[in-house]
Amino acid sequence: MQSQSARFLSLFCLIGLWIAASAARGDPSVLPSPVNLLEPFWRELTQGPLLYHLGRTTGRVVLSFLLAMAAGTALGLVMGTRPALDKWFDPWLVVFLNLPALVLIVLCYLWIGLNETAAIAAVVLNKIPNVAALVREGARALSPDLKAMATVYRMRPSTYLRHVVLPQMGPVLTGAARSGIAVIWKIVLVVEFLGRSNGIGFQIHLYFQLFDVPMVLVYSFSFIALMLLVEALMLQPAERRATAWRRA
Amino acid sequence: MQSQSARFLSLFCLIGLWIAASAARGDPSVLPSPVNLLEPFWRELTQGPLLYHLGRTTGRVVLSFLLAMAAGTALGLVMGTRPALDKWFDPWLVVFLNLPALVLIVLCYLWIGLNETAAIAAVVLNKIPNVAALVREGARALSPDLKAMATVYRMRPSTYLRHVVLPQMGPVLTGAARSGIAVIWKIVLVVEFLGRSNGIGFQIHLYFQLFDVPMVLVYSFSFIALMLLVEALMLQPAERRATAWRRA
Amino acid sequence: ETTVRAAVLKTGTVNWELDTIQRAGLDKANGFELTLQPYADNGATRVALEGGQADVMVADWLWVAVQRAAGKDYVFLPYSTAVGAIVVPKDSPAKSLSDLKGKKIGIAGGPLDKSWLILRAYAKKEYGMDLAGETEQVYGAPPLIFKSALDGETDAAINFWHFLAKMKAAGMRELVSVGTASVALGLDPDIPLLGYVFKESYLADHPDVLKGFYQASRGAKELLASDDSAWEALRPMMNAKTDAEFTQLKTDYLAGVPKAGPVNEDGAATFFKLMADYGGEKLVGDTGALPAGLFAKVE
Amino acid sequence: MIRADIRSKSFGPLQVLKNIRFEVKQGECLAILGPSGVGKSTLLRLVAGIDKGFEGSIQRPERIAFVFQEPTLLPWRSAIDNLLLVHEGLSREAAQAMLVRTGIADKADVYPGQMSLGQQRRLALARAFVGQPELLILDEPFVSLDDTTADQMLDLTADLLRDVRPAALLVTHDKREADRLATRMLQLSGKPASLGPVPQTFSGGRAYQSGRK
Amino acid sequence: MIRADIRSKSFGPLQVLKNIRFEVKQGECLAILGPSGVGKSTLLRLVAGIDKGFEGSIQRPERIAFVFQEPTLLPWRSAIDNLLLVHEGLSREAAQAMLVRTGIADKADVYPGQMSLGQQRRLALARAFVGQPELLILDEPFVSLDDTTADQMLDLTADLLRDVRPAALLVTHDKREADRLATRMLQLSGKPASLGPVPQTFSGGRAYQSGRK
Ligand SMILES: Nc1ncnc2c1ncn2[C@@H]1O[C@H](COP(=O)(O)OP(=O)(O)OP(=O)(O)O)[C@@H](O)[C@H]1O
Ligand SMILES: Nc1ncnc2c1ncn2[C@@H]1O[C@H](COP(=O)(O)OP(=O)(O)OP(=O)(O)O)[C@@H](O)[C@H]1O
Ligand SMILES: [Mg+2]
Ligand SMILES: [Mg+2]
Repeated sequence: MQSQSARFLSLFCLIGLWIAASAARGDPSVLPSPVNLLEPFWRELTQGPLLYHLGRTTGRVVLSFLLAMAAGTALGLVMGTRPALDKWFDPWLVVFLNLPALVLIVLCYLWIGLNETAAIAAVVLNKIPNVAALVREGARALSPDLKAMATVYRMRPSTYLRHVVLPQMGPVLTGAARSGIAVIWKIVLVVEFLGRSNGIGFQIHLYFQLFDVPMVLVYSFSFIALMLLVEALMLQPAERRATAWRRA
Repeated sequence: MQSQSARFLSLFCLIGLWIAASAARGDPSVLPSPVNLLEPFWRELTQGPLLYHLGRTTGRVVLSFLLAMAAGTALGLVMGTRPALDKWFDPWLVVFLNLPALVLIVLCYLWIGLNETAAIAAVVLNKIPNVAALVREGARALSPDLKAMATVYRMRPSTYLRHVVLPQMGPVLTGAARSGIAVIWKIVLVVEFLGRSNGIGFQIHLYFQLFDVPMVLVYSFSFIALMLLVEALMLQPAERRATAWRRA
Repeated sequence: ETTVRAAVLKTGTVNWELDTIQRAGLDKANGFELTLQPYADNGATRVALEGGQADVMVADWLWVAVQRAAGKDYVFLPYSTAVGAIVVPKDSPAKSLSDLKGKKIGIAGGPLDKSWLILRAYAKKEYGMDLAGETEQVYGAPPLIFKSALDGETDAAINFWHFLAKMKAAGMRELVSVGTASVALGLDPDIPLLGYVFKESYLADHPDVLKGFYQASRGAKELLASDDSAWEALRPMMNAKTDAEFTQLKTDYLAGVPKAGPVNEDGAATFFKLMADYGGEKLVGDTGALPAGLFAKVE
Repeated sequence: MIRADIRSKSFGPLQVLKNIRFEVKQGECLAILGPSGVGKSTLLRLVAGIDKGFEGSIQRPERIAFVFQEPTLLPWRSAIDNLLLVHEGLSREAAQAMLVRTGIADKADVYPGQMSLGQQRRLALARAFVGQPELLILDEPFVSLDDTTADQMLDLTADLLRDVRPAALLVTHDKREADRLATRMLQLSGKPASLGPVPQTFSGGRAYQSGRK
Repeated sequence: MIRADIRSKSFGPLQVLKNIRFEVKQGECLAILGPSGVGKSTLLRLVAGIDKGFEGSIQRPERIAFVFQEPTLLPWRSAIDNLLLVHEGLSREAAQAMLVRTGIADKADVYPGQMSLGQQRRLALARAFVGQPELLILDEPFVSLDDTTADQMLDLTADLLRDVRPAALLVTHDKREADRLATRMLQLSGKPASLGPVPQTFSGGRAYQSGRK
């Protein structure tokens, strides 16, 4: 497909820029060229623990993402459509929205213990208010005309949600999902380096302590590569299908 | 106003919950009661450096927020309305969206130097892709009918942007702004503890290393309190004005 | 007069020494002016030195050795020999490392922590035990390791020394000190693990700084060893909640003061090799050998 | 059968409706005429139960069909899905048959945005007719249609009224449409508006004289 | 003055228009009639330059006013702002005067969502008339209006055509409207559609006979 080849070309340009920048800088310990990352990447992949850590991190990201999106969407929908409840929960939302990730993570570890539950809870609690804040805005903008139509024709609530509400929330939800995964993965990194014994975040911190920039980049980009794949193979096709009506 | 009193009541409930939880836990070094935070808070405020650090952090948050929102909105608008450019920049967006904050911050510090410019650059670069991803979704959903109308009547581009595009982007933009400030402040915290000698993030990390949970909370909540004020005095009235037409 | 900008961890114990230098005017007396740049994280101090925003920082010599092997012109000036220990709760039945089989150990600083590596070598030598394989490790930030050890979530803990001091003050018991383990492994316990790090290029531009800084550092150490009132001045920044903590911190600090004079380079090389065996390439880089010129020439 | 007793309906300070009382029995069709902006759509929304903020009471049956003044379709679902999703249990065949009767059978699988406005309006009619409404509300349903198509739609509506015998409410500016479908006609007028008999000056003749319709 | 030469316009595989050639001079008004879904709105969009994906060429003047088939207002701006924002340099007085002429002066400061559909349509008319268009395009502009109001709007349009003398294109299903405003009439028909003279069977008489308008 033409769009896929454009993606590749554009990625190559980005890599080209990077190579140029790295050559200009001339200090591979601070700004290594991507070419120099290939060999350590390959080593970590085939002999090293990269796949293991990537797996752990991905597992945490996926689980937290699903939990946070589900809870955040529900909360946002309720707050966006019920002004009375919104008034009540809005201050809570602001508080949790602005509670620093670090603080929440540390508190979770302290209260729940230094374990996986605490890690996931920390990420989910961090992300829910974010999703909710976005979804709430989308819910506030729901078309009153379509709602009237659905009321008059007594549409089933589940049908209404799926076929009337969700498509209207499309932009907000895909936006929240896309920036959501990114934010979640960033929080997972912090969670991992503060109190887990595996995962990309753990490795990045390890190499950061050793001041080994190339390895830090190898681990960062292994997840980014995964996300590029997910984006190209899942998110974009799904989005294309969901917004087909707009381009028709 | 009635809405304001609901806010207060709801905040009191939250604090009540907290007091109850803290009493149930019975370990003030891990979950201190808010009552016990008042005295250290007052001390830090009047004799301590709280105001100074809060000022530095707020300055960074505001500056980064303005830069990131401006650049992210522009980028998102372009990407959302020009599919050709979107194809090109989308992979870049995914890369920067998923570049860990930690990594980006460290790289900025290494490349630009351990100074304020690097700090702001790190935050802005972290946040731009987030805003852009959201705005792009909103831009994709812009009404083609209104665009046709604006084209036919030869509306000035600036008028079109301000009076046709912006109001349609309202939900996405307020969502991005609200969760944006929150995310930015979280990144600023990391930026501060990784390479600044002042700011709330610096203080929080300091007290975290000293295992002084009450002080960590005092500093966290001083910013949250500020955000609650901003929310009640600026964001909400602005939003009310911008969405008055919807409730009319 | 030269200004020496020191990037320090705000909570680090190095501040005690640097503060004493400033307070006693030891910097001016030795021909430089010391300014402090406090940061909240170790990483920040490293970035500061690398990026040229600071002239000196504190790091452990293994790390410096690896950086030097990788081509950085870092040199190392001893500051402290203080090392960690592994502690267990007061009522723990454990008498030696071998009793930790199947137990959970909390480790601050990650799998490459020096104390942890030395203890692994020691367990191997003394008990033929693979400490890493036969126990479960929980890595975490020092305060979290501190807390979970006190709560009994872990059966033993290895932490940075000022947290160890607090843990001991809170009633935990030292199972083995890393000093003991080093001696048993035939290592020179006087090899300073922590030190000031300068760039050679900076020292070349400011030839008098190294000597002056060394004199000032020694001066401060002597003052702290001999004068209790110097400690009283430091007490506010030591964050000691009780007198017991204060005394423990003071004792442990003084115990970590290295001998004056040059570093035993052969001993260091042996040490480096041992670390290479356990930490692997990750820790010591791909050279495996101690790079020349690591230790600053003083005296 | 519906029984409406609206004492007052206001938007903020603006009172739009006042003292409106009427009944429509099963099989009856009440046409409501009135100038633009008088409050016809508002009245229909009250009757349908969309707008609950008024003084008075309204009895209405459960199964309602409403042809809004604008098509009000789901732009992200195909034409036929716009019928199927709204009417649970409707068979695809029945839906397709109704599309045939409204003359948009070839548009079954396209999105509303790909249809002309007249086709969208017919889809909205199809959506209303395909159920078995006990109450049928039509807000100017036949505008934007050419004469031939409008006639077909009128016939279709007449058929439905005869077969299903719902209580029906029809808002129109077109006296001829009212003549054709309605069993009774009322005029909404005044500020705030109330219902009255259709005045003579507003009978068909005037429309012809004015050069319009 | 406009000169259109459209060889073909398709939506994907569906060809809608074919070989359409016409000219409208300054001061002329061309009425286009045709059944629902034939392609009238599509044609107008091509002429206005909204849709550029077609084969052929169109010459058009710079200043265009378009009354869309749906009002297409800015819902977040007040009625009068909907005039002022679209027409740069328009004075508030002139805008208010046009609201008076379209009979919605009391709605100047409310949002479109607070107006009835007929009022919104009149606002759309006001927006088109308040400029000094060289080309005026009207897509069924007078539906949803009662007869009296529709007459006023027709008069207003006639005034504008006389005073400003734009080239005008009018799509309508209502032959009487066309009679009143147009200097020429054409019928769009066929699949794909092309322009031809208005057939006798589609003259006013039939509309009366069919019981509609
Ligand atoms: N975006 C689109 N994609 C596909 N088909 C379209 C699209 N827009 C219009 N059509 C089709 O083109 C044909 C002409 O549409 P158009 O809107 O021009 O009709 P019209 O003559 O204005 O009808 P009406 O009187 O009902 O408004 C219709 O059959 C319609 O289904
Ligand atoms: N949400 C609202 N807020 C304020 N005023 C409103 C609102 N909705 C309608 N109105 C006003 O109420 C009056 C009646 O509106 P309504 O839509 O019922 O008119 P209508 O009789 O259906 O007119 P039309 O024939 O033009 O559709 C109008 O003057 C309108 O401005
Ligand atoms: Mg109406
Ligand atoms: Mg049309």
